[in-house]
Amino acid sequence: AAEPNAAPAETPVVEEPKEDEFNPQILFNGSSTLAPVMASISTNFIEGNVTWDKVDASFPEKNIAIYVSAGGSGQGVKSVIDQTSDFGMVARTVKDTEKEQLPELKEFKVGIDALTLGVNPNNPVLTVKNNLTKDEIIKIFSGEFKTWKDLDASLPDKEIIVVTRDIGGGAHEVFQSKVMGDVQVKADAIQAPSMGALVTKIIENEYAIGYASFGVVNQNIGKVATLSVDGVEASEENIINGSYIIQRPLIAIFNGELTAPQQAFMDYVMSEEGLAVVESMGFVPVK
Amino acid sequence: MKEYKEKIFKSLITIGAILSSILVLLVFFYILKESIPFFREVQIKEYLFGDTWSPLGTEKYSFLPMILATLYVSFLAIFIATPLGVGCALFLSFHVNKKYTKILLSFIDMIAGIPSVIFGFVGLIILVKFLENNLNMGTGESVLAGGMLLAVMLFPYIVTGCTETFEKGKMKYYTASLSLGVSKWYTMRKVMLPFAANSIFVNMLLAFSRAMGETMAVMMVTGNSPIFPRLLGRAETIPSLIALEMGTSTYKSIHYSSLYAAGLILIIIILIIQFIAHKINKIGSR
Amino acid sequence: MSEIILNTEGLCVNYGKNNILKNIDASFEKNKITAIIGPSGCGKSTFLKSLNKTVEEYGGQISGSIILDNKNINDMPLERLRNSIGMVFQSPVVFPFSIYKNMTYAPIYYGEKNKDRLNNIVVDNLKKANLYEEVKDDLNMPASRLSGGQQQRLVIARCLTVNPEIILLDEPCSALDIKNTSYIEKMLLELKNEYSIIIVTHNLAQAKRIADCVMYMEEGTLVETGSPDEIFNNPVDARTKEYIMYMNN
Amino acid sequence: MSEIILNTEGLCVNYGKNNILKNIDASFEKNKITAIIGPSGCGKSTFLKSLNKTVEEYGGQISGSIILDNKNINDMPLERLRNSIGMVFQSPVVFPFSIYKNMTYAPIYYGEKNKDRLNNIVVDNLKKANLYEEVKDDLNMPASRLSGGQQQRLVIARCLTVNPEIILLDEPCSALDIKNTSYIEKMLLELKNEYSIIIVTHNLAQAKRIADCVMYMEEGTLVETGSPDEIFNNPVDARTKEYIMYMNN
Amino acid sequence: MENKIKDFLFKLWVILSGLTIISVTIGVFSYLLYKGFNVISTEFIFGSPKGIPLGTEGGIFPAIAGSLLSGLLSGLFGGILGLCTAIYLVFYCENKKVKHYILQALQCLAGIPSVVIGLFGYSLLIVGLGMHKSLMSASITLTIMIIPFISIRIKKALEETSNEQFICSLSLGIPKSYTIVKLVIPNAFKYIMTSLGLGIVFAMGATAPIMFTGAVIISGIPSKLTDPFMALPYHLYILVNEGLSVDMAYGTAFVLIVIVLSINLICHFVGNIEDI
Ligand SMILES: Nc1ncnc2c1ncn2[C@@H]1O[C@H](COP(=O)(O)OP(=O)(O)OP(=O)(O)O)[C@@H](O)[C@H]1O
Ligand SMILES: Nc1ncnc2c1ncn2[C@@H]1O[C@H](COP(=O)(O)OP(=O)(O)OP(=O)(O)O)[C@@H](O)[C@H]1O
Ligand SMILES: [Mg+2]
Ligand SMILES: [Mg+2]
Ligand SMILES: O=P([O-])([O-])[O-]
Repeated sequence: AAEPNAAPAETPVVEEPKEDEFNPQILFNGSSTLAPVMASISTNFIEGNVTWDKVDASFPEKNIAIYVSAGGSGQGVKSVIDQTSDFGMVARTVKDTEKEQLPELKEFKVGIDALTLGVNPNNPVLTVKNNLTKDEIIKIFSGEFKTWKDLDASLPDKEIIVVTRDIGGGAHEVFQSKVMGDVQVKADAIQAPSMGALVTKIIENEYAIGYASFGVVNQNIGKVATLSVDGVEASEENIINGSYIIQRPLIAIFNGELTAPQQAFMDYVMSEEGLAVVESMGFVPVK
Repeated sequence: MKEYKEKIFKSLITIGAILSSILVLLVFFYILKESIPFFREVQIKEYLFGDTWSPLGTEKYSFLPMILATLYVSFLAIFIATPLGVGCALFLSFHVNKKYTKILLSFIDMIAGIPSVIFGFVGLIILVKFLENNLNMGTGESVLAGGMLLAVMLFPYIVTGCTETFEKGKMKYYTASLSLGVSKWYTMRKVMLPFAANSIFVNMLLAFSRAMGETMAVMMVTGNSPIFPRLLGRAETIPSLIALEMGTSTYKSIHYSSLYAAGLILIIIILIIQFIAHKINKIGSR
Repeated sequence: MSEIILNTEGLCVNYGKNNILKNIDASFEKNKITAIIGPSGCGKSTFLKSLNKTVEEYGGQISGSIILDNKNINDMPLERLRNSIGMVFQSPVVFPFSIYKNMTYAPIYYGEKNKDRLNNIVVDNLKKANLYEEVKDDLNMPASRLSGGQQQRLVIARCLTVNPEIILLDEPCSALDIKNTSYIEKMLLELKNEYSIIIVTHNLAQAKRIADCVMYMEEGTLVETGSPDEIFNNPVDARTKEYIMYMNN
Repeated sequence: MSEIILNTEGLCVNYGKNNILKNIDASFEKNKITAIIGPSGCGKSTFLKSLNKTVEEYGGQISGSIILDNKNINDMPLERLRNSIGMVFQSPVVFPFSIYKNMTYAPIYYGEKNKDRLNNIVVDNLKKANLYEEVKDDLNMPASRLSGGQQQRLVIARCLTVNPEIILLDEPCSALDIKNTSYIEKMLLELKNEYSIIIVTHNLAQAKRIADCVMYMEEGTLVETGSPDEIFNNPVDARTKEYIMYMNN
Repeated sequence: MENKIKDFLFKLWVILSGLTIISVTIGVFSYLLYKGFNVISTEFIFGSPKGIPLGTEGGIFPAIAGSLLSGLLSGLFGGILGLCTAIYLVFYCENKKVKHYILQALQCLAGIPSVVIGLFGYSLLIVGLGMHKSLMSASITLTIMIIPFISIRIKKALEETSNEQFICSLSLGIPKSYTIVKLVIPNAFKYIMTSLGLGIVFAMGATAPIMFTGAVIISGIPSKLTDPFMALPYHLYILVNEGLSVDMAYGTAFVLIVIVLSINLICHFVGNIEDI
């Protein structure tokens, strides 16, 4: 009687530990190519549902918190190994050495990114051809062709400015294995620190050529021209059926068993709505 | 009671200082720890005297091109920024109304607050383009572009420090010199510069460590080609190397470890240069 | 009465809106030591600084006229003026290099390049300032290592290198001990054969000892001028009388 | 002979390897003014600074013993010591706050919080230093705006706020004009009724005017001690004689 | 005569370098402000990033809030630690060698690329101490980055306050602590504030240290210290790096620079009120 408020207030507290096990927060980290896509999808998911109980009635009424950050594909794998994020985003295949450290690896292939050969729309090469053979590409990127004239005698005697992504990165790895093989890209190629910088370079310099991400090129329609490879155009169709070979998967990786909310979100990502975002960002969704 | 307070205060201060020092030391320790696998694996003659950086293909790890590029870009920046900065400090201390000096100085100071991403971006759009158009280069990314951009970023470090010293020199010597009938320019040349020599030097050193560590801005304008640097050619500095490849390197691989090793080498270079500079300075001031 | 080398007519000096010197008419004789005395803040230093226009460097404005050798100083180039009127401050300002370079600093500016002549300038003027014997073996030593009294004499010697006609000294001995003070007083008495000397001092005994003529200033005005005997023993003005009193109790 | 308040036995002070003070035995009497004179660099300031151990703040090491009120100063807390021995430097060091805050700076530290008592401390001590009348309406003015002489008196007043027994003054008048000097001398003569005063001065006339006892130092040693009359008119030591000479020519 | 020529050349050098640096400074600021100005709208300042790709429409409010919070937090931590370090070095460190080494280490840290500091923060705080990626862990990492910056500047300011006043206070029987708090710090307050301001600004402009330790591409306004957050430089980095929107990038830069300028102004202002 002396403390009338004390007793009834205690009852709900007892149940709380159960609720605590529900983690309303999901963390993504990794590929800078995939990160904006994932950020857009998660924003849609959060705006559509707000709290978890809207997603599934059995979930508690907690605010959905999905955080995406970008640090590169390597960071994506590293953060899952370190358990500092739930999902890693990787824009290449996961390597065997990495798999060893991820015993319960689950991969979710969200889409495909192709690397198109991009040049400036004013590049005179477009007046003579819209296709490069693999051999020509190798000669351009390895430095055997120094000027555009070496490629075609009718072209001006201007240095070919080769732009690549950083040689440790996922994009370069794909390009190396699918096109260059054992031949090394010339050492004095410009290494752009990001796809954005690579495309900016192509937009700014008439004589530049580089492998631009399909997605980023699609976001800059009109500012970048693309060339076919061995007669195959980098179109959605050719990418899906695999005839355009310079492509890489965009995957989310996870180690262990997904919790219910994590599963719910990944279901959303792989749904029509989620894949629509992948497509609208210029990448090729996996249907 | 009072003694007590003094002790508490002293302990708090000491704890704060120790905490900062520990954090700093931990950074060094961390870099060392992560780079050890690399030094175990790779020979010194390869990483210091080789000529190829190709961590994935042929697995060649030579830091030499990057070391040279880092030094080249930083020295270039210092050699551009110091004369301009010292001149500007003289200009502000002796040639500009005091009121404006303060305002101008705080603006120059604020250059240090502009994020380097912005600098890199502007450098790419304006500076690189400018070099491309004016120097008949295929592409403007170059050591020169890096040096020039970095020089701008170093202005505040040099100008602010030197202006403070010149103001002091002005208080001390200015009228005494003018009353001998010499011009104010002669005074600056003959009295102020020798007076400030030491301070100019110290400011240069500070700016130099800053230059060696700058990443984003330099990365966006030097082209990042791991080749031996030339003034109008492309180059890759150590910080750029780390930033470019760290995000994508495979965790715990030699490649990953080599990037920390590059960081360690950067620190060692800074230490060596500071050491040499202090020695030169000591000899000079004798 | 001997020749007048410098005089002021209606000299006023303002710092911004503050009127510091009010209508000063003073004249200084050639080859004499004139001492200016007065309470702190009365404008002695300002007066001295206006004579070679350094006051303008501190932001003061001069009006009225100052006549040097029958020429208005506004009509001569600043360099010429400061050449003719040397100045020494209370605390000696030696430049941060060697004794030798301190001494050649101004001559080199005026175009002297010949080594021998430069050497002569250094030696002669150091001798005049009674400093040569003490430093002749260490001319390349940084001047800042000299003692206070030596620095003060160096500064005086340095001001002689520009061949001034007049030397202004602002409390040159106040930071010095009695031994050094006595050196400098002796030196000034010798120098007055070649130069005209104007000295500000708050040491009345010093004024008495060395001055040929004493001026008493108060609140920006020149109250009284006279020989030391007149000023210290028979001051005309009541204000002078009151000030002098402090010396004697 | 009156009571001795402070004395040193075999006092030596070193700066690193330089031995500045050599074996000084001196004693100071209560309620007297003791003046220390000597050529520049002989160690007068160092001697003064060693008495309240501030010399250690400059990196000096003290050996030998200093006895205050029959107690070795090494046995008392630093605070107590510096409380008992106040110090005033050549150029007045006012703190960059108002006059009032300069005066209450130390009392507040010692725990005085009562407004009225603080006011009393301020007023009483400013009065003792002969400054109150001049500043009573401007107690909240920044102290740096006071004239040199006023600042010097403020600093003395401030040092009285900690109730010292002894006041050390290092050339307190050398930057002042004669009027202010005379104020301060008058003040010291009044203060000696309550405090014991030790003053370093290079103004021998001043020593003569106010001191009860004069000490002559040279090259780190105490050469001679005596009444002003003895020292200035009948010095025993040849070195003293030579130094005194400068005053009289 | 020859001196006239030398004087003239010297004068040319001084005036030209003065004008060059001043015009470059003004040029950089006005270019950025001009380019960004068109993007500014209430929606841009008070909205969240929208559109596909994210950030091409909408605003940057969560990033503004995140940057201000992380800036203030790291300013707070960095200010305290920097001040302690500076006071220790100037007034308490008796061992010259220790002092030298601490200084040397601090200067060296200033030369470590900020990516490495970011990775260090990640390893120590997130992996080692198990903190979440959050405002807190990012602020601590930024603190590590700005400690040398702040403490070297404050040390300089403390050294310049008059040694005479310090000793004079000691000779009143007052211990170091009280003297430092009541005399030295108020005296150097202005410099401490401006150093702090520059430190905060430096922290707010850094991308790499927060990239691994707390910044995310999209979030709301952080409500707890343990929430991840958006930050202006990181937002800018994503916009520029993935080539999402150059216009929005300039707009973000505009806001960032306005904040930088305001923080500096505020610090100058606060520094000046106190010294009455
Ligand atoms: N740069 C300046 N700006 C404004 N006022 C000044 C300046 N210099 C001096 N004054 C003022 O001019 C007046 C005269 O100063 P001055 O230095 O000439 O006095 P003084 O007679 O030399 O005093 P002291 O014996 O203390 O040297 C003082 O009231 C001072 O406040
Ligand atoms: N901090 C210091 N470090 C090293 N040597 C010092 C220091 N302070 C003073 N000295 C030396 O101690 C000696 C005595 O100095 P001190 O200041 O006591 O002389 P002084 O008699 O007061 O001279 P003055 O009349 O010029 O003030 C000088 O030779 C000086 O060079
Ligand atoms: Mg004066
Ligand atoms: Mg002394
Ligand atoms: O960041 P990446 O997508 O290039 O791995």
